[in-house]
Amino acid sequence: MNSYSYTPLIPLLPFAGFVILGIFGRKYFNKTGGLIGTGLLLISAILSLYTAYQYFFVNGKVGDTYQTITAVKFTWLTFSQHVSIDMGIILDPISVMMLVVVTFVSLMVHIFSLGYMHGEERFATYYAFLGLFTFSMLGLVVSSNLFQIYMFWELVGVSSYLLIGYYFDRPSAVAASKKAFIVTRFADLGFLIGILVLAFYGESLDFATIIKNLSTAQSTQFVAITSASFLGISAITWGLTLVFMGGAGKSAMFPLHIWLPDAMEGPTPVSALIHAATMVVAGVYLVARLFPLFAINESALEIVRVVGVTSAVFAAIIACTQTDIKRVLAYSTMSQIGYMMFALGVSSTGGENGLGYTASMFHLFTHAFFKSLLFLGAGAVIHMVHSNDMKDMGGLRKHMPITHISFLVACLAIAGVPFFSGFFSKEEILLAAYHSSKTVYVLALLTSGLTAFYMFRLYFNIFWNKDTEVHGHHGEGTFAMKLPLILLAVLAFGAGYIPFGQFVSTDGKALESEFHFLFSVAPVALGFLGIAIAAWMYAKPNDKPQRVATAMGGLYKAAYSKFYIDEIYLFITKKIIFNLIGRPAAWIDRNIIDGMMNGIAAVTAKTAALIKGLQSGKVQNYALYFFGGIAALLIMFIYFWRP
Amino acid sequence: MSVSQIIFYIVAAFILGMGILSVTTRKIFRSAIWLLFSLIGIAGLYFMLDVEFIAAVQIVVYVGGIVVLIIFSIFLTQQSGKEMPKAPMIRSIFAALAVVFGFALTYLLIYQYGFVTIDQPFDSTVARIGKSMLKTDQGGFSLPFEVVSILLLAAMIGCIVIALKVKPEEK
Amino acid sequence: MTNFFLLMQQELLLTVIIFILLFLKLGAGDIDSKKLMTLVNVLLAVNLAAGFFFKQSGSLFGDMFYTDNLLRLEKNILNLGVLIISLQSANWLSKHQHAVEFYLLMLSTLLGMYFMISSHNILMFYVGLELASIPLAAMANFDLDKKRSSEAAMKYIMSSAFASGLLLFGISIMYGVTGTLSYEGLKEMASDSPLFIFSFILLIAGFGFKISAVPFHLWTADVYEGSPIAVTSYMSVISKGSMIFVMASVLFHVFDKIFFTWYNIMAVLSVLSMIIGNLFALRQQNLKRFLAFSSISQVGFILIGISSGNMQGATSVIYFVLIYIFSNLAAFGVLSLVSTEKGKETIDDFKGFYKTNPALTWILAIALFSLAGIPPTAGFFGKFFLILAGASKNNYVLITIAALNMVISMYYYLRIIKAMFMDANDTPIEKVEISLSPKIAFVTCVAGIVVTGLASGVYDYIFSLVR
Amino acid sequence: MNLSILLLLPLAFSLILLFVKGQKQVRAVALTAAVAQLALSIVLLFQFLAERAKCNSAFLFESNYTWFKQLHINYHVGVDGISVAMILLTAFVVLAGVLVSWNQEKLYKEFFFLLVFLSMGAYGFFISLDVFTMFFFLEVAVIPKFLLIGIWGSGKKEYSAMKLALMLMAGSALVFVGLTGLYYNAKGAVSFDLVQLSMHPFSPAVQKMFFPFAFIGFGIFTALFPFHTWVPDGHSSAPTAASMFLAGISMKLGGYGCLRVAAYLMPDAAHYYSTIIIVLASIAILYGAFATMMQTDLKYINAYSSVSHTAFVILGIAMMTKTSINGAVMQMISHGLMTALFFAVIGMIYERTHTRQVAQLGGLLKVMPFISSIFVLVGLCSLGLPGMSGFVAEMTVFMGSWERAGTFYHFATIIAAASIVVTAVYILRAVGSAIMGPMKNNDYLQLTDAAWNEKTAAVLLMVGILLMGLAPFWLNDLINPGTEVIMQKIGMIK
Amino acid sequence: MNEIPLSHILFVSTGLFFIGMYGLFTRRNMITMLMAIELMLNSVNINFVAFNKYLYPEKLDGIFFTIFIITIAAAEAAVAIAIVIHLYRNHKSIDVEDAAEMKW
Repeated sequence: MNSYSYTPLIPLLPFAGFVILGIFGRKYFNKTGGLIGTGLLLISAILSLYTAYQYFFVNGKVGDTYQTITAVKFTWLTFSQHVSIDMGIILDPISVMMLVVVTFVSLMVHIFSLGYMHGEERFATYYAFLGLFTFSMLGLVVSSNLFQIYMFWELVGVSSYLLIGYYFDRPSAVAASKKAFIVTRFADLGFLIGILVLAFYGESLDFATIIKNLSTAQSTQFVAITSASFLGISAITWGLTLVFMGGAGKSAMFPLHIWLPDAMEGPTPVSALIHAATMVVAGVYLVARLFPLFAINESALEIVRVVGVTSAVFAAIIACTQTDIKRVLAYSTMSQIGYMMFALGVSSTGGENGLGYTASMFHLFTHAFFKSLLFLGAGAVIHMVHSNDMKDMGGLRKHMPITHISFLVACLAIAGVPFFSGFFSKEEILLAAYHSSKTVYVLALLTSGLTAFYMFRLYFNIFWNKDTEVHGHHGEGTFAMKLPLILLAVLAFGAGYIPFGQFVSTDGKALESEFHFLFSVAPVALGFLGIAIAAWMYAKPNDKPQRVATAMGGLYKAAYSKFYIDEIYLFITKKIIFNLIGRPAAWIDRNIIDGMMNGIAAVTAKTAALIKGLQSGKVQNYALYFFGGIAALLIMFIYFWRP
Repeated sequence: MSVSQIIFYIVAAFILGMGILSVTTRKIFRSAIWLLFSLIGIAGLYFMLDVEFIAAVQIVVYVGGIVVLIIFSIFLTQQSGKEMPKAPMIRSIFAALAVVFGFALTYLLIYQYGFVTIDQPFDSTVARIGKSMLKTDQGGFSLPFEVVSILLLAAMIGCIVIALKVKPEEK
Repeated sequence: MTNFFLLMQQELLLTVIIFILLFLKLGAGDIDSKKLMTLVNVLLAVNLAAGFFFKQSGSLFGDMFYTDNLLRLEKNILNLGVLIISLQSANWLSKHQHAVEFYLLMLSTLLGMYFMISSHNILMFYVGLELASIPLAAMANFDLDKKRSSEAAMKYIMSSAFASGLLLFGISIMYGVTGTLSYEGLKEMASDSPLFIFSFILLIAGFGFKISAVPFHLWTADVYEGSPIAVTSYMSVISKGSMIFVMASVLFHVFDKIFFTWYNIMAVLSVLSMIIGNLFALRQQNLKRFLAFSSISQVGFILIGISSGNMQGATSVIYFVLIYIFSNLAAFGVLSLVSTEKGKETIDDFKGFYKTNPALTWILAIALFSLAGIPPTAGFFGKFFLILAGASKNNYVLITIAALNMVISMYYYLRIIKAMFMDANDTPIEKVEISLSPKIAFVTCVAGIVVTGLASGVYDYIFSLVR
Repeated sequence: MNLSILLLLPLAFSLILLFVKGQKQVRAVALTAAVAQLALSIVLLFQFLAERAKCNSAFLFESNYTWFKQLHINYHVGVDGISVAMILLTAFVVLAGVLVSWNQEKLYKEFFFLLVFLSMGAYGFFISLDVFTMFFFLEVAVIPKFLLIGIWGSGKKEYSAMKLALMLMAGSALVFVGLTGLYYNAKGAVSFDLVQLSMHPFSPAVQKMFFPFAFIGFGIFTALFPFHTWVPDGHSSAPTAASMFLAGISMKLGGYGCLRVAAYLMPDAAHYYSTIIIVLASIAILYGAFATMMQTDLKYINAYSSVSHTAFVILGIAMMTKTSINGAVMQMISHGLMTALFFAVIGMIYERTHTRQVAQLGGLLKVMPFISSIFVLVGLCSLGLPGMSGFVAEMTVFMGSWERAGTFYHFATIIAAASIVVTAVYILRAVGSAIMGPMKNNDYLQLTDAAWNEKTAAVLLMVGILLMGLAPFWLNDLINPGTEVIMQKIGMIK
Repeated sequence: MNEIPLSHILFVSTGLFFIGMYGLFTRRNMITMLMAIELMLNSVNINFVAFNKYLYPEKLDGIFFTIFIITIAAAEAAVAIAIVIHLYRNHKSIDVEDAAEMKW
């Protein structure tokens, strides 16, 4: 037994919340459900922080290396001698870091929702779902087993589904929840097959064993997986790519991103929690978890890199044109996750080479705070104006000062303005990219400029620009809503000062990242340029946006329409899958296969009708047939069938 | 060719010819008469085969019994002079085909089998027949004899039930 | 002499019954039909019981007559069937003015069957056969005022005469080839020569006529439909059953030398019977006619059992006939009640039958399930064992065809079930009162259907008797 | 424990039912019967576990009586872990079925009689160690189904009932031929006894000849493509309890038979034919899922999805690795619970709204939260949500299938796995428009949520689902020795 | 008398048998059908007698068979004629084509 045996409580407390509120909430705790959920999560968060403290500062290190500690583990389902699903909790730098992030952000969202969701009919249910999500996400991050991660992966998907569809009587919410689930499910199919491939060759589902087996160059498993190939691509590439497909789906990477903007149909705090800070980074986390394997397979890593950078740029461009503030944030999330992804893609293992890895995790960390802050802020705004569209907003700085300030902090952080958290993590990523690939670096730089632009476009549109009538019946919101904003704002500013490399690196040893002043000039300058353009265009009401949009022509229109990806998907699903596969399958089943069965019956009936003439009712005919039968038997058995 | 052979062929031709006439003529009464002749011919054949008892039975039962019965029933049911309707053409054709084919096949098989006759005196005197008829052990036929009597009884009852005119129920 | 009485005990008793009836008819004039029937039923029951008492085997009349425990059992089975029919037809007979004659005829045919079963000589067989069929034609005509009944009788007597003509021709050739009429002699002389096969096939055709195997079956449906229902059930179970017994023992014991010939013939006939019987049964509306075709297809299954040519097959055949008697008579019994009381015979009439007559519906349903071969009714065991016996010759094509035919037959049996249980009907058949004697018959049948299968003792008992 | 009690108990109760009068009494007896069965099967489970710890034989609680001595037919019963699991499943589903049909008014006596009688058939099938008895019970179950559908069903019930009965009969006809082949061709044994037969191997030629009969025959029961068309019609026309039984248990008879008779006794042939079976199963999985996607009637949705889901059982068996066979068994149990619950819920909805058309429903979550939540949950189970039985079973099948090395097998596995996406599509579509979304008919506002009996039934099955989903190791332990015995036979071939 | 070959007698009997059969197939009057049947039975009788005399003269099996056939034929004819007469009396027709009410 080790000193971490209490850790199962961290995920299980929210789960208990889910069970209690899910079964009894509606009847007994509809008012108090929020407090129960928040209270349980508070304990969970404290335990996480305690764990982090214990791990990072007390006993996580052996020598100068952070160890992987297996806190709990038991066999859940045995497949074969080596392969089994184990339920376990492992603690290593990234999982501990994620524990903190998840519990903290979740706690903030819980608190915020106390105000935001107050008076909802299914208030307790909402908290039940939140509890389920937190449980799943925590289970995911501490997984010790590839299949365990897949299970929790599915569970977060479901909780996301339930939360997006929380307003179940809105058709759009239902559609969005469906879309989110199905798209990620499709990606998970890849993940599942990837697991099968890796488990088949790795002869285990346990992370440690699988990594050991497959990354030891001379091991039989390694030889097997690298020599086996399908379509000329080695099995390990297939496996990792497919696993990454799962990650890309959940992290809304191009081209599996289409569900994320729609997912904004859910309650805004949910978006903050799931679709900004935690679940969507699961893909990144997954790649990081399997990073030792990715690191030895350049092809897979290449895919990670390309997908990451594409998503980053692509989403940033779209974000510049959207008017729904939550959608802007959604695209921004996608773009930032793209950052994290390609940061992993440009990394490799060991010391300085692992900079990308550290940077990615760092960005994940900081992003969690400022992005959830942005969402919560947006939530507060929406709460105020009852609209998602920035055209309905403007000049809100006077009405909601705390929101305004915290939102600004978050914008500055994401834009990479020096001294804010985003600056530090982003610089590291750019540095890593610079060392690895110039193309990626350039695109990343461009994205960072765009990011600054669209964030401030958002900011100015909401808080400056024209003045709007506000039905200020409930001001800026309750204390419960303000507190998380303030706390998160503090972190959005300060999280960057944590010496992240000390704790998280590919090999567990501290990574000293030095700061290059000259290197950061370009991104910072671009960032400021973006802010300036945004200010020029949007600080005051004017017609410049229109003019620019017209000037951009097709590009603007394409970006505004999200590059028609949704339409393509729609075409594939509705026209091809439904019309060319589903409908024919159903038709074939009813008409051909079932028709065969009915046909047999019909043929029998037809034959019966055809031969009815034999029984003509005329006794002489009967005699004739009688004799005919005898004659046939005679011929048959005298001349042909002599035994 | 001996006389008896010649007589046999004449009798044979007579039997078959009368038979054919009997089944083809359109006048029902004539048909009965041709049948009668044919049966008498068969009785003649039995005489030639030295089975006088059977010949006698043939005359008594068939000629004296069945044919008379038939003729009576013809009188009961029909005006004798009327021509009988013809069978449907298709059935006649098939019947003819079937019969010709069946005859050919049967006779071919019988012919090919090549029965080997043995030259042994054949004692079919009435005495022997009578003794066998009532013997209860090996070679006796008393059991079928008794059973046939029940059959005749049953047939009689059946005929009575069916052919008796139903009297209207008195209520 | 005691030997004579013991060996022929069943036949003698039956003859005595016949004569008692005859004298009653002649002496007492009009007897109360209720009393008469009670008397006959009691006598039949006595005969049935007596059949279980004596266990002697041996031959009489210079090997014309042979009996052993198996044959006794077979006769008893038939006797049981006749008793059930007699009980069931109480309603019909009590209205009929020729009840005594009916019994006289029926019992003479039964006597004929006894002799046929016990025959050890082909002449005896022929005499028994005719005794079993000629009065039957008269019985078919017993609905004297119905044209259909006369038509049925005419068809039956014509077909039967034609069939026996062919049979006799076959027997005469067989006599010519072998020179003997006794089974012992035939067994010795049986050969593969074409002429013998010729005569043998004619003999089979004669058998086939009686058991209505395709293609010798065409008279069946018309005669069944037209005859009074008691006669129909008598023909379809007793007359047919007796011939099956004879067929089995003759083929197994007399013609065992040419097994491979008749094995194939049986296979062909069985396939034809199953298929044709089923195809025709599919389209029937009249239940009597329907049961006629269904019985044709049942014969197909029996022929599979016969084709096995071993003890298992013989046992299964006898076992199946017993079950078949119970199931078919249960079905006919219901039909008889409804038809006599309400004059309804078609499937459409039976729509919604369950609403008004649940008990009768269940009886009919159980009977049909048994006919279809569905567990836990005895029919399942019967069919299973028949086909199992057939499979002992590794003829799996035949087995497969049989199995698939069970599916087709399932359809038409279920069609009636469906009509009774599921179809809506504004004017269902009203409630039918069941008097005591049909009740006894039904209880016997249903008990037979349930017990004969599940209690393995019956099968084992038959098996122990089979030679 | 004497296994015959499992037969006698339902039999006794069904006979009692015949003599009881009045709806209340009848259903009380039926409920008692179902509860007693459940209690009995739980007792069986624990006794089995205790007994197994002590003794190391393939089948426990064996009893063997001669039935038809001359034909070497025995009444031979015994259980291993797999059968115990199936018996438990049956008991669960039957109890839930009785509860769901609590308010049965039309011909209630016959209804419960048939239901209880059916359960006897299922128990008999699962405990049989003699193939004849097994076949006997397989067929015993056909007619009650026909009557249940035809009398109490809805829609084109007569047609469906007939189709079901005929196709199942065709299946058992094929099984029958297979069995007769086994009977005569075992080397040195003329017997129907499963244990005997397994000790006397058949020659490969014999196996190749009779395996298709047995496998397709049982396969029809378990909706083997392309012989599955009785499933949609039969399930959708059946009354709720009958659908539950049909999909929950009856289809499992086939799977169990495929495993226990076809594959176990004829391993060579199973290997020989595995390719084609895998192809059929993969087609059925994906094709069934796509066909489901286009259905508009809730019962059809579930029925078609059953086609897809039970094909996993076939796939698992055909892949012939230990894990895949474990998975097949798990899938049987999982699908049994899940689909029974699904039908139960659909029945509840139908009873209230009188429609099963997805397009006419909507927003039910608002008025009947319990029923709707169960619907959503079971839907999630169906699409393989971790923590519920469906996930465990499907994943075990996938893992097991993937263990079979070879591109073909891997490809088949991928096709099968692809169904999880399609499943998600149809389940979410159904949930999305029937349960969620705006209320389409204001009359629905008056509807009430589940009554106590319905709640009990749903919770009962839900407990089963969750038990299996959360603690699969337990089930795995139960069935594992059983599959090991089977694997010893199948595995020898390689 | 043995100079007549057996096969020639058999020719007569076989011929007679099929003549009778033809009559049975084609005659529409029931009484004539009966007559045809009598012809068939007679042919069988000839067979029996001839076989007995030519091949197995030591026993009288064939002769007896003939006797029984003749008896039974009489009984059969009687019942048949009774049925025919009943038909005629009640339905005024003894044409077989008219007696085909039940079919299919």
